[in-house]
Amino acid sequence: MLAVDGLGKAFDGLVANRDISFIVHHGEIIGLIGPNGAGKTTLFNCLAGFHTPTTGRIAFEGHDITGSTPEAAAALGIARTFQIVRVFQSMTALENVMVGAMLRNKRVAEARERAEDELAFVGLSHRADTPASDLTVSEQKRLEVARALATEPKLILLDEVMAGLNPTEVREASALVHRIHQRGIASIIVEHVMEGIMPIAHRMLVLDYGAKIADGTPAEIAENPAVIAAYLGE
Amino acid sequence: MLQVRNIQSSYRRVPAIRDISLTLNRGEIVALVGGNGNGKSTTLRAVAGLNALDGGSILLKGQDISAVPAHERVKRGLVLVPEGRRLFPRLTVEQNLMLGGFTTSDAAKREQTLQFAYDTFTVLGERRRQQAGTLSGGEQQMLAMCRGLMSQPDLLMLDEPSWGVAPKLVTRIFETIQLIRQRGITVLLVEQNVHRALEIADRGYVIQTGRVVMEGSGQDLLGNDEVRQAYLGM
Amino acid sequence: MTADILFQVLVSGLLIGLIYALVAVGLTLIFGVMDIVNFAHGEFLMLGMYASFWAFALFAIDPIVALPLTALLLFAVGVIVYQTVIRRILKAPMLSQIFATFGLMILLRGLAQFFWKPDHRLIPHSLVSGNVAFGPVQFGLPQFVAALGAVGVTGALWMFLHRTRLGTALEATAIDREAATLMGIDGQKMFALAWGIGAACAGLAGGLIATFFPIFPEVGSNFILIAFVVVVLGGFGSVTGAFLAGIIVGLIEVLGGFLVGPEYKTAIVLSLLLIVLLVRPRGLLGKA
Amino acid sequence: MTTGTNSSRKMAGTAALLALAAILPLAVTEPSQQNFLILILMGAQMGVAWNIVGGYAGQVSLGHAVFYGIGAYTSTMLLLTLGLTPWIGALAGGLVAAAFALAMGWPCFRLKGHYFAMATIAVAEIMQILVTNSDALEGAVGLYLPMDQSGWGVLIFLSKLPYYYVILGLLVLTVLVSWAIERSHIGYYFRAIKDEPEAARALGVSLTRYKLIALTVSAFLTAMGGSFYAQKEMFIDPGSVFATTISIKIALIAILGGVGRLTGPVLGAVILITIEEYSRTLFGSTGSGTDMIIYAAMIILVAVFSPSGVLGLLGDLRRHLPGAKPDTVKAEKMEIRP
Amino acid sequence: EDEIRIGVIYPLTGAAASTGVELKAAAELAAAIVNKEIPAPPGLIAGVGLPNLKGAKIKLIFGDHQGNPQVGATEAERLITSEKVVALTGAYFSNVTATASQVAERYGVPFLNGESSSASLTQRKFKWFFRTTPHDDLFVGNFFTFLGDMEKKTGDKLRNIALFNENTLWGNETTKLQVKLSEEQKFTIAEKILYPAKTTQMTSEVQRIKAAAPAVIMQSSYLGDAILSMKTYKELGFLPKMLLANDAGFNDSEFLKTMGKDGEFVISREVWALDQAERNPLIKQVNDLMKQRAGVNFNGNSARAFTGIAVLADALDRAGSTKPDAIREALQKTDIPASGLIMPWKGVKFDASGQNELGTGIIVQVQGGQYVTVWPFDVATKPVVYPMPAWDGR
Ligand SMILES: Nc1ncnc2c1ncn2[C@@H]1O[C@H](COP(=O)(O)OP(=O)(O)OP(=O)(O)O)[C@@H](O)[C@H]1O
Ligand SMILES: Nc1ncnc2c1ncn2[C@@H]1O[C@H](COP(=O)(O)OP(=O)(O)OP(=O)(O)O)[C@@H](O)[C@H]1O
Ligand SMILES: [Mg+2]
Ligand SMILES: [Mg+2]
Repeated sequence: MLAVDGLGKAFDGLVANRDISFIVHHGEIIGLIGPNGAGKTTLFNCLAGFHTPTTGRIAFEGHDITGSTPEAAAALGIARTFQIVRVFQSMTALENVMVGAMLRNKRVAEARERAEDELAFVGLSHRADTPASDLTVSEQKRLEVARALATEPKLILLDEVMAGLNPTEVREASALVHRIHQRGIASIIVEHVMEGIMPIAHRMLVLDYGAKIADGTPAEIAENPAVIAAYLGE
Repeated sequence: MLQVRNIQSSYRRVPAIRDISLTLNRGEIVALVGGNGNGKSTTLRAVAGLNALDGGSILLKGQDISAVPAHERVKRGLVLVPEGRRLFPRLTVEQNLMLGGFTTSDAAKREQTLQFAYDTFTVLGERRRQQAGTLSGGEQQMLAMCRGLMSQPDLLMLDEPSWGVAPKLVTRIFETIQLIRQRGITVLLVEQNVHRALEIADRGYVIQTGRVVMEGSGQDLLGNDEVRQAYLGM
Repeated sequence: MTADILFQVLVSGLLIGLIYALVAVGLTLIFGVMDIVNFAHGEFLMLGMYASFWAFALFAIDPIVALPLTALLLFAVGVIVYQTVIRRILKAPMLSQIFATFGLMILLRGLAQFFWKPDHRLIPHSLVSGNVAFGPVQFGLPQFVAALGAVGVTGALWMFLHRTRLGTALEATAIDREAATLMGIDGQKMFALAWGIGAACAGLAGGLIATFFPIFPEVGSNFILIAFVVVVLGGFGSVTGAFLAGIIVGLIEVLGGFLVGPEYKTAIVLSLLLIVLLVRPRGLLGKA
Repeated sequence: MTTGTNSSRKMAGTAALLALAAILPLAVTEPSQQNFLILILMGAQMGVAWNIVGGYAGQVSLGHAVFYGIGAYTSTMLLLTLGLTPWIGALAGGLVAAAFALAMGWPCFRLKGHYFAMATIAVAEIMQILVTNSDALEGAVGLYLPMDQSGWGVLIFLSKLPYYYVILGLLVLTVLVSWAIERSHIGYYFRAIKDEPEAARALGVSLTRYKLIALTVSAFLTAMGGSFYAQKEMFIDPGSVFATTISIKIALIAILGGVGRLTGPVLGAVILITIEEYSRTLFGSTGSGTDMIIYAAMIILVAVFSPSGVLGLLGDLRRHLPGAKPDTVKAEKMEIRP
Repeated sequence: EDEIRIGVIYPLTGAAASTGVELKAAAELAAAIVNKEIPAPPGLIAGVGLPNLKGAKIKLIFGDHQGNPQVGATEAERLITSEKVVALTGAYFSNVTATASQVAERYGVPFLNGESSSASLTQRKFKWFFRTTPHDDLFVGNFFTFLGDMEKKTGDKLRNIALFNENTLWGNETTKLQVKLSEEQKFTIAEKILYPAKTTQMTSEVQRIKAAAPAVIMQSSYLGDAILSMKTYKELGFLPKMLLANDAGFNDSEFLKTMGKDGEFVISREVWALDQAERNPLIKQVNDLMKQRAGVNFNGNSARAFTGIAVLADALDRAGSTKPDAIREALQKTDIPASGLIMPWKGVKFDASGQNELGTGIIVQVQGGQYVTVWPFDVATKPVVYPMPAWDGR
């Protein structure tokens, strides 16, 4: 469904992504890992239309979406969360998700129903009427997931949704990703928390200094000497 | 060194910590663990003076500092390295460090600590003129800790130093914490990486919904079934 | 247009531009440190002018000699304004802050009218009156001294911000107040300092301008729009940017007024601002 | 926005308020008092219109006088040159202003925060200069409306009452538009854009489109207010309809009442216009600036003591009256920087 | 009745407050004289008081229009309907006079304007609007006549002129007239500038004028700009043979006080000058009263404000009633001889449009720190100093 070919992105001089190619199939869970500053978030930004790639092409469901806008990407079915949470502070949790739901259905009442479902899906129903600014950071991250899901995406990009979670919570988060997969939605997940991502990912991509240095199953990656040297250590 | 007695604190009248008491002896590493949103950061912020107390008191070296403003507490040797590092991104590495030593009037002493920082973390020395915001995540964390050291603290509080750091660098961070203790500085550590935190800690406290629910030596807590289940995912 | 005239126009533009820069640096400093747009900045300028006027009228102190005094006085005004009003609206939304400083603007005008009457005043002669001629190019000595003062003050401000510990602390407070607190920096003190320095800059500008400009309660309104344009063009919060932008605005205004027609001089400057913003949405040297 | 009972209670309150407004001039018969009421309604109408873009969508325009002026000039020119009734003239003014909003919003919306605000001031100031120097529009001399006509056709009246009802109607229209927007998906999108524009984009919200909608609707309604001004004062010149002081006053009204709330600007207008008029009539004749001092002191007090507008203050009071105590350290936005 | 309320609208705050406050003082002096609180010099029309109204007193109710036309209208409305004034006067700024008088027109309340000079004000076919001061048509016409007279007298050519006017209603109308008259009378306009009022610098303006090298500058400026422009002329070392100012800022009491020597030799159109006391002793006598009361001399503006109230009081007295119609009728029948005024006019008598047809202008020049009358030659007290002496030759 998603084909990235020779993607590169430079910020005046600084190359954040270079010559990255990979493919994502329907419903796949892809783990995206790499050291800090390797270019993971930048890659997300290119996929979701927030940055225009300097080189290369991105195709999604047969459309060339290279350099498209975030709005267009969202309309085509690419949803994302943000590494630094960006919830709508002045709205309640439910209203946050309603904004997402309105992409497919502008009617307020129907968007509300849809949003209630998604809140339940991520386990935030009890917080529906809480102002988003009063949620904990991890709840806000989940809220972002619900909001993204409400846009009925085909592909969801999750940027460090597990950061700062304790092991129990990490397992819950993994389970959530798995349920998203069961809905037939593909996901690409940026994580530093290996315990969270390794068990569920179908495939892992590893970036270092902006370039893809490995692509394979979690098991392969864990053994890959380049990945160990650049990232995993030990 | 530090005595925290039944403190309470809240955000917009919603209590975040309800009853926290801690004792730190000189030269100890004490870990504070607990799930997301249970009030660990709030505790550190309250001790640092960033959040107002609704009740309770804080004694530093036997003196009640509950009413002392945050910036004064730094002068008295109580320093917090906050969650998310909070560097001054557009200032240089060196300027950041110099600001860390803002309260130290002794220039020679400042210079000495600066040298320690540059010796311990050669990267920082190499990049002293680089803008702090352009460092990699791990480097930023090193810088944040060194900046905290610059004011010659007696007690250093670290809020999730391994947050968002690539696995390879996490080991390095924990080594550094032990190095800091070797300089005679007492450390209060908040970590999601409960396992490693308790490994290096002399003692630990477990916080749940704003209350201390358990305390003990690091090893005891690591061996405790409840803790293992709730926070270590075992 | 002959070379002589062109040269004259450019010199005039440069001189007035430097003065704009001086008026604007204080404004941009306050903004840079605390994200507050001070609508009352023109009134600080007005107070500076009156301070010079009264020093002259009551004690026969020349405005140039009185400059340190004026600066000190306005520093105090800035700190008082901070302590009484601004400190209370630090956490308020941007709009309420606009509201408060707008109120302050009217208040200071009203007070000036109340205490000093709405009359126009002028300092009839000062150490620096008279003209200077360089060949065909002429300009007033007061303007020249004011321009020199602008360079000096901006330079000193820059050195302070970038080369002293206190300056760096101010900058740190600007970037992240809470983090600065964790360095042992008293944010309140820094904010008060920013207002003090910002107002003192306006005071110095006032003292220098008072040597050649009429003084009246509403005089701030003559300068405030241009000061805003300069701050925005330079990039909110950038002292260097304001300095540069001041010169550009002065040159464009005088040159544009001369070539196109004075009735359009302000429109030309504003259009320049819009064009620059379209290309650089954060002004020339604005920080992200 | 909220539950059914709440909104129906709101509706009832609004209806009662409207009824009160409709019969008010029967009690207040003195023309200068009626004039005072009209000024309040005019201020409220401008504030509510501004609130659409400045409050809901969070795009702080300090150049709304440009729309006000366009409205005033369009309807007046049409009346003077073509004899066109202001009923249509005001609509035409709204359309011209809306078109202008589209043209100016396109580039200006690339700017954020204070830069945007400043750009709007610049646009309005430029427009004022251009009109001042336009011979076709009589430049600085201004335009007079015909004094020898009156009636509903030309919307000129000898008494205040008709003006009162016209502006009341316009205010109701403006509030209705604003209310409809608030309840629809557009209102949600506006607030999303205000809070986190990037996140809104990720959810498929086109920033440009929705900001333009906000500005255009707001401009249209503001221009109608401008047409009304011309009809009421019967003389316009660039300084009295394009001035930045008008833009700022419009924003102040909304801020004072409470930004982003439907009835905020109405309350704001009541308070601001009252302060303005009474400080001037009570103290203005001294010539010593006392009226300005009092007016300014009130503004500062309001800004200091109810930073989120009077509605915000009322809300706070209601919520926290029992044992209320102010936060000493406000929860700063917890921002985690990578 | 014993109190007759008159509404007076002036800019008492804002940019023109200094003028407004002066006007207010003059109006108050006139009221005090009418009310016989101050003994009046014999012959002064206002000194008669209001015998036909059984010695009623007039009470001035002031309104502050802040330089804003809408506020002017609001104040007019308030004064008429809630303060119940029987007549209005003011408002100095022509555009505010425009809106305020419209309100008066609608309510059928007499509006006597003493000091707004926009010609269009009396071209509106208003029933209730009267103006004592001559308007810009006359003033601008006087300029050209004066220039013609000067050419004859000196033998110099003064045909090359620069127009330098501020860009509001007043400056605009003046410019239009000047352009029209120049064409009719074969003057060449070397440069025409409409500058934005309240500016920070006038270098570009003065540069342009300097480059055009006119013999005469005709300038309309309010006070702040008048001062700034003079400073800029000097700074750029420029001086025409003659600087013909259109009253306002150049005739403000503050102008000479602040400019000192640098304000010398400016020639300005006026409606009033202290040296006219030589011909009309009332001028000095009333000026002394003003000086006593307010500490300043009259100037053209305040003398006209004074006269406005005096004329209104005269009409009130003759009306013998405070009914609007009666006052209006009395105003229409006004016929005050020159000897009853402190103005160098031929008298006050309104034509059908409400304009005083007996008003005249004089031209004064700053000489030795005083405004002295230099034209018309038959009423001049001093000869014109021509050309203006160079800046350093003073
Ligand atoms: N808008 C931008 N302008 C300039 N440089 C940028 C921008 N965004 C990212 N970068 C740079 O690109 C590089 C890659 O950053 P990116 O955020 O993609 O890394 P990451 O892999 O997500 O790291 P982390 O794990 O710390 O989140 C970094 O050096 C960063 O500073
Ligand atoms: N700025 C804030 N505004 C409002 N509530 C807040 C704020 N910061 C924290 N809270 C609330 O206070 C409680 C404690 O939060 P705190 O950040 O101290 O937890 P923590 O244990 O550090 O969690 P984490 O592991 O996520 O860092 C949570 O319920 C949270 O929602
Ligand atoms: Mg990232
Ligand atoms: Mg925390």
